[in-house]
Amino acid sequence: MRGEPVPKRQQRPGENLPWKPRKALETLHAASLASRSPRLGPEALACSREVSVVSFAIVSEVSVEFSGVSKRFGARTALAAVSGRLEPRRVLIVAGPNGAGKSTLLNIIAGVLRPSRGAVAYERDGEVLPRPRWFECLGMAAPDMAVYEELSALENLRFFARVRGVRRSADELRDLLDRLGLPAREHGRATGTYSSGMRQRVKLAQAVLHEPPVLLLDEPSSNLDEAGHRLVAELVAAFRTKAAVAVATNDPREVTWGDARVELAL
Amino acid sequence: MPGPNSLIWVAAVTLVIWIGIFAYCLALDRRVRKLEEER
Amino acid sequence: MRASSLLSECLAVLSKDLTAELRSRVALNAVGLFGLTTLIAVAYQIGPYRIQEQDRPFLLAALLWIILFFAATSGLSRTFVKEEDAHTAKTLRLAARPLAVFGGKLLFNLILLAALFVFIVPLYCALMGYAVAGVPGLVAVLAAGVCGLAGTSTLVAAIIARASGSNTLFAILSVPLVLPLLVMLIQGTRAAAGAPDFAVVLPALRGIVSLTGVTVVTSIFLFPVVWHD
Amino acid sequence: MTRDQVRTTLHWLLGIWLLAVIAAAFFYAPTARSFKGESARIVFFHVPQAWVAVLAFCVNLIASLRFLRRRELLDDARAAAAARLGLAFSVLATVTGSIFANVMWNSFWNWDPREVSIVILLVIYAAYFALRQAVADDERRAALSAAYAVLAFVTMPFLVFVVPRIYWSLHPDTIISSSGAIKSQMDPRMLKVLIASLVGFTGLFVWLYTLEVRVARVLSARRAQEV
Repeated sequence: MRGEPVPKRQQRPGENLPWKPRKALETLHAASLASRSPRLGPEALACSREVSVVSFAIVSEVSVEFSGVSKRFGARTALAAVSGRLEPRRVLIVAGPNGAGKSTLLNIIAGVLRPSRGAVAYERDGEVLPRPRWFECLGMAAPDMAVYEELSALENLRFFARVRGVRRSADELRDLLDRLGLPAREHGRATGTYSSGMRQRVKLAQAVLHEPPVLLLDEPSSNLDEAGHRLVAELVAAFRTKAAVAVATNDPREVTWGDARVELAL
Repeated sequence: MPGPNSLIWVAAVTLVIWIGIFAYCLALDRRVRKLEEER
Repeated sequence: MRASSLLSECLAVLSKDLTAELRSRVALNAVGLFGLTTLIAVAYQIGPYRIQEQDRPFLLAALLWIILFFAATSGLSRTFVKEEDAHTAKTLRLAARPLAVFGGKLLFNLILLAALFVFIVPLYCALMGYAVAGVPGLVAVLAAGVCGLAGTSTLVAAIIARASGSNTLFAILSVPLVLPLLVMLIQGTRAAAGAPDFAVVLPALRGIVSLTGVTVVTSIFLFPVVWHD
Repeated sequence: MTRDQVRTTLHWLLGIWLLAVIAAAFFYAPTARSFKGESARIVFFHVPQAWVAVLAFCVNLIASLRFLRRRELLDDARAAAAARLGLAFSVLATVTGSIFANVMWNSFWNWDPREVSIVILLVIYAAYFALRQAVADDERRAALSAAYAVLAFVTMPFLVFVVPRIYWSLHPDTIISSSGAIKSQMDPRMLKVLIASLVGFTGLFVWLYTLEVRVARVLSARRAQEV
């Protein structure tokens, strides 16, 4: 049967590296980041220097190859033979007008949606991952995803950490929420009472919580204010040093982050 | 209770029904064959 | 890589569902109110005296399970439908393994049904004057019923949540699957009410446990197909 | 002999075979002592229809399992075709069953276990099609209805074997046991006609099934061309 139970895996080296010592690395990241990636837009560069970067310790690198991916919904063709590749340490921008199939492509890459034709392949250290194992090395934030409105931001993150099998203490989670610009007094309130911008920050938090080697962001700074947009730029800048990032957007500021670009036509 | 002559009557009705179904299936079969030839 | 085991992930999903449910009480209200209103309507009309003595065992057992089954169907599909409607299903799909989600939701349905049974059954026995000779037998049948109903309807709830999510579709799809279970449960309840010793309940229990086992094992293999596209 | 010529000869053979079965059912087969009146001959049509309904359910299961493994929409079309025929034949089986029950036990419905399992099979088919109507996307509809078909098939044995045995202990005093018992003490000529009818109806099912699958294949080929 296709849904066979997932096989036991061996422990990944340095899986639960203690979070604390990496703080020392942060400032080092900020400095090295500023010098190494000239293509980042000027204001992204400015902000990454004085604000501490989201620290991370992604150990294994995952690359994603999608070739000839097309998707039909009944008569309508949402995607026609799109190909591309997600490389570690590179940002891929998926651009195109509304309705061009940006979200559909990202859903197919994430394995949530099955392509009508074409194939998506995840490769980690030379070994091709089967589809049920993709979601472990994947972090995603998209408009059609939501967090649990009855639970508070902290409870949401604790749930996603537990269910992903990642050990995070309460103050690490609070630390992550602070970095994403969620004021401390909000952490305890149910997300249902949050504004859309604050909910978007919790969504971004659950996407980066387990330090995924692949990060998929679909219109990450939708309903975010200016400070929020800078935080997302900083998040992408931090992740691009180790992970493969794909950003679906048509916001001109975000398009400048990309090393490569996939243009989708209507 | 149904006597022998009504038995013939019921048998006749059943035969007619079966012949109708059979003819309809044959016609369907011919139309599908025409469709397949177009491919 | 997974540092945690499947069980702790199931418990994570379960505790999330429980906290969310205790705060919003969507399924609890549906199940509790539906059960209570049907019980009151039945008890008011029939009450302890209006059924003749010889057909009390059949009628009371059947009525009990009719109330419990329809109260259950009004709330059992909520847990999945709410995930799909609130768009949290996609986040969960990207965070958890399908089996962990199935385990968590199954345990949630078990607890929901157990709460319903503990609430409705004593009330039913009191209002309908249902003298139960073999209480341990009845408790065993009820427990088997909780497992059976939850086991059968969790996958059906997942299916309809991915379809139109309507409760009527849930009732239509779960009736043919639950029918053999209901017949055996009613037969078990009748036997338990009739005789005090436990052995009288065993044939029905064997049938219920084996049906529930087969259904849960099949659901485990089918759930990833239903949960992911 | 091309495939089409083989197919037409087979169809004509089936046509004549069933004509013979109908004639034999009314004139050749005697009415056994335990049958009351002539109209109980309907058993020659009731039993094959019930058998085809169950056969269609098995074909539906196989097609659904094949879809779950290969994710080909053609398998889903096969499952749906088998389910449609299964629904039609289980309706026919229920109707002829109640006529048969009316003749034998002069009540249209008296909870004979065979009747109960056929009606539940009917309800399962109805639920299967209710589910198929409720899903828009055809890939997801195929997956969900395949999952439901497998789950329903698994609970089927409990319906057919367990429930009637438990149910008998409740009503031991029903007049005659299910039609299964009647079959064994039939006289040989009746048995021959019944078997011939079974073969004929199975042939009819296979013919209708292949027709539907050929139509589905043509349609999917045409849609693939349009992409």
